[in-house]
Amino acid sequence: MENNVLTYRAAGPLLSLRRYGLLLAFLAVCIGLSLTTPRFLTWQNATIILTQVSINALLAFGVTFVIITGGIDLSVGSVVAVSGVVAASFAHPDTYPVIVPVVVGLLTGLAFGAFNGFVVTSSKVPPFIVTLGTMTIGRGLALILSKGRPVSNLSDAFNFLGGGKVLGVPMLIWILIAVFALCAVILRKTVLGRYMYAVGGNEQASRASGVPLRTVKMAVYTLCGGLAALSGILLTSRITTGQPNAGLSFELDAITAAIIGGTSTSGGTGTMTGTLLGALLIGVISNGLDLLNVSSYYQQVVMGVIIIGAVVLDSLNQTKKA
Amino acid sequence: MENNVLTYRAAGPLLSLRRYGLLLAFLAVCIGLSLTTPRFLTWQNATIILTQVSINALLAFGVTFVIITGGIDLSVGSVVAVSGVVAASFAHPDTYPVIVPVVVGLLTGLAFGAFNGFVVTSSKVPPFIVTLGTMTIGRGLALILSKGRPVSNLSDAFNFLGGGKVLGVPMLIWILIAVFALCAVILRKTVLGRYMYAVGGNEQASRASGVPLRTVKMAVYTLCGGLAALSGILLTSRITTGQPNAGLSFELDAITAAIIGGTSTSGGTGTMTGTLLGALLIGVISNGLDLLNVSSYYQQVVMGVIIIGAVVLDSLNQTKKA
Amino acid sequence: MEASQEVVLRVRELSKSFAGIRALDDVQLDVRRGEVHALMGENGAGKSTLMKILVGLVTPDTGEVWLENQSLAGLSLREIRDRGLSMIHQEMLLVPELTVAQNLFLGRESRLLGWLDNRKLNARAAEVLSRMGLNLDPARKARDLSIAEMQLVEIARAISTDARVIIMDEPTSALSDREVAVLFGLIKGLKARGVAVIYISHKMEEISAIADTVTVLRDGRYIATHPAAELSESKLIALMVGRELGTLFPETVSAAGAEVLSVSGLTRAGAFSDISFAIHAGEVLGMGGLMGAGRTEIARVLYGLDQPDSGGIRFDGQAVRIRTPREAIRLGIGYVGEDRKASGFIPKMSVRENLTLGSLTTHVRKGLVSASSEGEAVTRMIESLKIKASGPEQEVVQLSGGNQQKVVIGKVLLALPRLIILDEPTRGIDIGAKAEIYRLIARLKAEGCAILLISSELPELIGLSDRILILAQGKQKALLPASEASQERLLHYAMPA
Amino acid sequence: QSSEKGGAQKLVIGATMLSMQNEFIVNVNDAMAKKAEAEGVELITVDAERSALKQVEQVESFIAQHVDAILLNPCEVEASSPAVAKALAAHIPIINVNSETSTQPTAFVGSDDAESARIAMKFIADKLGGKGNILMMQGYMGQAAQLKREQGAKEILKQYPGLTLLASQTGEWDRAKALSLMENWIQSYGSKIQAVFCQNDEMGMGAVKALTDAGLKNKVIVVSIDAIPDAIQAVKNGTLDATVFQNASEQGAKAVETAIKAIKKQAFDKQTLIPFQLVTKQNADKLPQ
Ligand SMILES: Nc1ncnc2c1ncn2[C@@H]1O[C@H](COP(=O)(O)OP(=O)(O)OP(=O)(O)O)[C@@H](O)[C@H]1O
Ligand SMILES: Nc1ncnc2c1ncn2[C@@H]1O[C@H](COP(=O)(O)OP(=O)(O)OP(=O)(O)O)[C@@H](O)[C@H]1O
Ligand SMILES: [Mg+2]
Ligand SMILES: [Mg+2]
Repeated sequence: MENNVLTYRAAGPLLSLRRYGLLLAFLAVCIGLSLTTPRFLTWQNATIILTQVSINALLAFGVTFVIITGGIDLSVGSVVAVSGVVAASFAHPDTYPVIVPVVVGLLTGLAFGAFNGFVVTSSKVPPFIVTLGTMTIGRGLALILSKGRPVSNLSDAFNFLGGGKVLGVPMLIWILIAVFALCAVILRKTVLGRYMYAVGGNEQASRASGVPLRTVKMAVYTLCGGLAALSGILLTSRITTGQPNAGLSFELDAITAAIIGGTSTSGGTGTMTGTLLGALLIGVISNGLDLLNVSSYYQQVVMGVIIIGAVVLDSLNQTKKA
Repeated sequence: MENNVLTYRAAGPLLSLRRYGLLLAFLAVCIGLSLTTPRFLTWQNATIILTQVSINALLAFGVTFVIITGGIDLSVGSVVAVSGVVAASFAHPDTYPVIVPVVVGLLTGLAFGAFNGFVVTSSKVPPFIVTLGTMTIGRGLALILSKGRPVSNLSDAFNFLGGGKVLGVPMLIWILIAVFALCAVILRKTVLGRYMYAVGGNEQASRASGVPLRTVKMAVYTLCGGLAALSGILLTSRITTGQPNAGLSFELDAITAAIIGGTSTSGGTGTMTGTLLGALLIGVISNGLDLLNVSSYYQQVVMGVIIIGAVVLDSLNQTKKA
Repeated sequence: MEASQEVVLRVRELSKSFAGIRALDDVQLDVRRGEVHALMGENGAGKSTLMKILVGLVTPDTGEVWLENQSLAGLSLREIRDRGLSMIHQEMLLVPELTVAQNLFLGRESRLLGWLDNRKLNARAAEVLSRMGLNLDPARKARDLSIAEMQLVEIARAISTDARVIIMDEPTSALSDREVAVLFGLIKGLKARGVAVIYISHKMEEISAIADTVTVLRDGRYIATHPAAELSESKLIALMVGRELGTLFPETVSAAGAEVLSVSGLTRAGAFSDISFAIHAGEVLGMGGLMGAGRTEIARVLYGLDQPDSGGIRFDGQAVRIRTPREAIRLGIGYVGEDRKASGFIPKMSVRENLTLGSLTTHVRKGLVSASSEGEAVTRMIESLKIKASGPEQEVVQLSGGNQQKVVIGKVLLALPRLIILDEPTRGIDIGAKAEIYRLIARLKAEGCAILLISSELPELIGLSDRILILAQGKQKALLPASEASQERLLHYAMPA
Repeated sequence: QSSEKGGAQKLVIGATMLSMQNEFIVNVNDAMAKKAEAEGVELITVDAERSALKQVEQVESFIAQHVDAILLNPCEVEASSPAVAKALAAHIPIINVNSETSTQPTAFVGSDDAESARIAMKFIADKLGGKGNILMMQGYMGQAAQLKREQGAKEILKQYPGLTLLASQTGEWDRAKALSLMENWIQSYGSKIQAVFCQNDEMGMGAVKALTDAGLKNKVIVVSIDAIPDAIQAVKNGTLDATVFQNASEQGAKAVETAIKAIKKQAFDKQTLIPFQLVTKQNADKLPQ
């Protein structure tokens, strides 16, 4: 407790990764795959993995916010579908400029998020039930709005969002990078981010300290809804169709990425870097298993084993340091 | 604070229900349905609802144990599939007596549960990830074992388990009642049950009080695996085939029933009566929507709204009393 | 500076009930500028509830609060704080995942979307802490702090606001004398600046040391307000308890029997080293030292919560290895920890369930827990410890702090231990309950139980122990009979070299 | 592309399948694998798990791996189309198997889903003499097969004004869900029910089970699609009235055949339609394999 310890771990870099174990596990998987198949470590394959990961990563960022405050959001998969369908309905060629479907789609997701936040903050209903309810409602609305049929024939400008490239790099990757940076900044550098950790770490203490619980919770659910909508719009653009049954069980993948990345379901911990790494790990494994032509049944077994294994490795590493 | 208050709510009856609000919500839904369709309140329909609810309720009982200790089990749906497929493989006519598929199926589920328990207690990997891993592994194994095809041609004795009737009442209902009673007794009347609440309520304090954490956690996951296997065997028997893709997303329904029933995901609270009521509520709504022939799209919206509504009603009631 | 006559905080006709329990009943309070106003009362008298109403954490059923003649009704926590009311919470409300600095300024960041600079925050925190004479690394996470350190952070947080009234709800419950002295210095400074302090404590000597005025609550009702100087300790106790209390420390005879436990050369790196002592049946061995001396660490090792690096433990003459608390309980060791919230009780469980948690297996009949056997034990323990609860089914989290402590002790007693380790057993306990616990210790001793008593209250240590072991910085400094111990002498040994 | 490196190099064909948890699709894939082995071609199979997005990604992966041809068993008409476009842009032949996409592939091998529903519904209409009450059990809502089969069924219903559609709900392709749904329908409509059309055999089996349990089976006609072994057996036993046979092995084999021809730049049929066959008690024993 001398004075010099004051500098120890002081400010913490923006992208601090507390879980070197996870990085290690990730690298181990990557090295393993590079050794077994020459097709893995290519520029083209890296681009493909990042593109594939991006949709899930965006959802996982949103879910990370929510889980850090001690909540949960099961509705993101359905929000992907609704906002995708809504955006698609406004994205037919020669109707509206491309900004319209994007804005309308985002508003749809924000509305869902705000609704989740509203019910969670103004009742005692657990977030699990609230968002499960909106998950079901969202899926139903997507089907109603689209009459159960894919909404297709979308403008080129709209399809560019999720399918185009800028400077040779897919749009999805640019968006992934930008959104990641934004989310990391919110979490680590703003008061809102600090409050998220506080609320999830000890709600009572936060309340006693004058942290505006309601505002913080409204913010995280709304943010999460917005990110899900973004994800839905990009997905729609990438497959050039608004699909009422898009995003099925995406919520599970997103939550998994966050938790692999070190976000605790009991709240109060988690980083965007961890979540990104979690999403990448899942993406790399699934890409690698396809490259190795592992039969689809065995893929599931291997996927399960690797996920548990990676997190075991990570936790061993944490224990040693603790 | 007089002495006579000592008797207040003393030992608590076996089937105590702390959440009258939920019962109210349930009754409200039932009365609503009785008024709109005369076919709802019939003996036959009641039997059908109970039969339909039983599979989910058995899973939900197991999950309730796990959640009370502060854990989670996502693998139950997959365990339904694996143990169903395994049981079916031993249930062809003129091969083994009916006890064999039942025992082998149960052992499969218990093994999965024990594996979950083992990894959870001997590593720091969050239960969410462990059971997500076994969920994927289990699904893969079910597909591998069945080569992706339903296992059919089962003996009549086996098909009786989930399809037969005794004294005019379907076997499934008898089993539901028996298992419910057993689980309620475990939870409320045994040392193990008390320890479950303790572990979920404050793990550190439980350890300091001499509660064998490891044993308790092993027990709940194994129990949960066993109940999932029972559920899988009964489902297989009911539809007279072992289906590798049976039980998809059953975990979500089971967890929902438990949480609607008042089990908190943060551990330490929950009752079997609540979970049963939660499962019944879901079952009644889904039965009612079919009876009323609500369109599939709108069914989802209505289901979501009613679930949130019921729990809001329940929570209002709790607030008033607190 | 003398307290002025100007009332800064006025409370009238305040009432509050929780689920049928009347916590406050028509309470009044007047706090003047620059005074230290002590609020006294037994456990569960309603002190914390009253304070929580003042800062807006709890909404009253009826009644009103005025700060400088402005009503606080309907204001949010933030608004009340901005008007100059801050509080040190009894429960130590820190966010475990945040650092000391982040906790210090939590809720006081400028805007919701403001930019955070952790470096600046740490620097500011370091300045605040050093101005108060506290040696704490602002970058440490709250979860890694000892409870004493948590309490210091709470204090620093309340004092660093520009409050006009600071509420201190048992601020010294986890502190040893040295830190208490620091706090008292700070309070004097606050008084000099005209800040009023509402001070809650169960330590009588603190009241006489710093209080100007004393208000007494009993069973949620306002009893009286007097200048501190006009109140003798016995009169104050009579007001609080509603009757006269006999001697605090019961007479006991030393009748040490066979050796129950002995340790030799016990070492755990970073916490303590080379500790050797023995405890006998019917003996109280006191363990003293300053905060962080390593006493709790020794207790944890004896109870199987941590493992020693070297050294031996013998129980009943047999060399033993205690790997888990379960094994310790089987041997006959009971432990009442210093951090009752973290490791003492299960908040959502009832008084009954908590009491029998450590001895549940003894109530099993035909594989099931017998409600009658359990109920009987629980009723007996509630009566014998005078636990104040609406009944055995009340959740422990709803009890007042002192009654929670009694539940924890009751739980340990029901397991019928032969050696009891009591780590700060009277922390946050009112004077009446304290006397009861002292009598309980005497009774256990008479029944042949061996007791290891860890306490930072020297009078308690001297008054109850047969022998006293003093530690400083993890090293054994002295082991002397209580008859030879004085406060000065113990302090002398306890001071770090 | 490895094909240009001469005959010594083994040809590689990538196949992305709608769902390897569906028995019919598994059969198609088995036929592909068998044919590929016979032809000395390497077949890489991946499972899209009914997700069009995943399917697009898998095709991207195939392109990055420079496979020689792609077999696409589409999840969706529209949403799987980008996969076709990408393969064509990369000059890799892509053959759609079993169902269509809106973008034209190199070739198509399969049958028209709507046609199977027409055949099934027609059977019901004939059995009922063009008059009666029908229930329709749908697949997972919004999926291509559900939409197509619904469309086919509705076409026939329009032709027979005497047929009344009492209700149509989803059984999500699942036997257990179908069983519950049928139980609930029996509560609602009881003896009014004269026929049930299920969009796949799994649901058909569930409906049969519920009707048998309720003692109504001999009063109600049940017809479904796919001709999985369980369904054929049920038709033989007389519990299921009819199913519609889709020749999985021929689809799989023809698809691989066409792909190899396309790689080798030989002449191939742009469209191979494999006809459906109604399976009833009369012809249930005479199906291929
Ligand atoms: N949230 C709550 N729910 C129910 N009862 C409560 C709650 N909070 C306090 N009480 C009850 O109100 C009474 C007053 O409690 P309070 O905490 O104010 O006592 P206190 O005077 O601060 O005691 P201590 O000295 O032990 O801290 C107690 O009987 C307690 O059980
Ligand atoms: N959770 C912890 N993490 C890190 N160090 C700790 C922790 N708890 C205690 N320590 C350190 O271990 C040493 C012994 O502390 P311990 O709590 O045993 O002392 P003590 O004599 O019981 O004092 P107290 O009066 O605080 O109970 C101290 O240096 C303390 O800082
Ligand atoms: Mg208090
Ligand atoms: Mg201590």
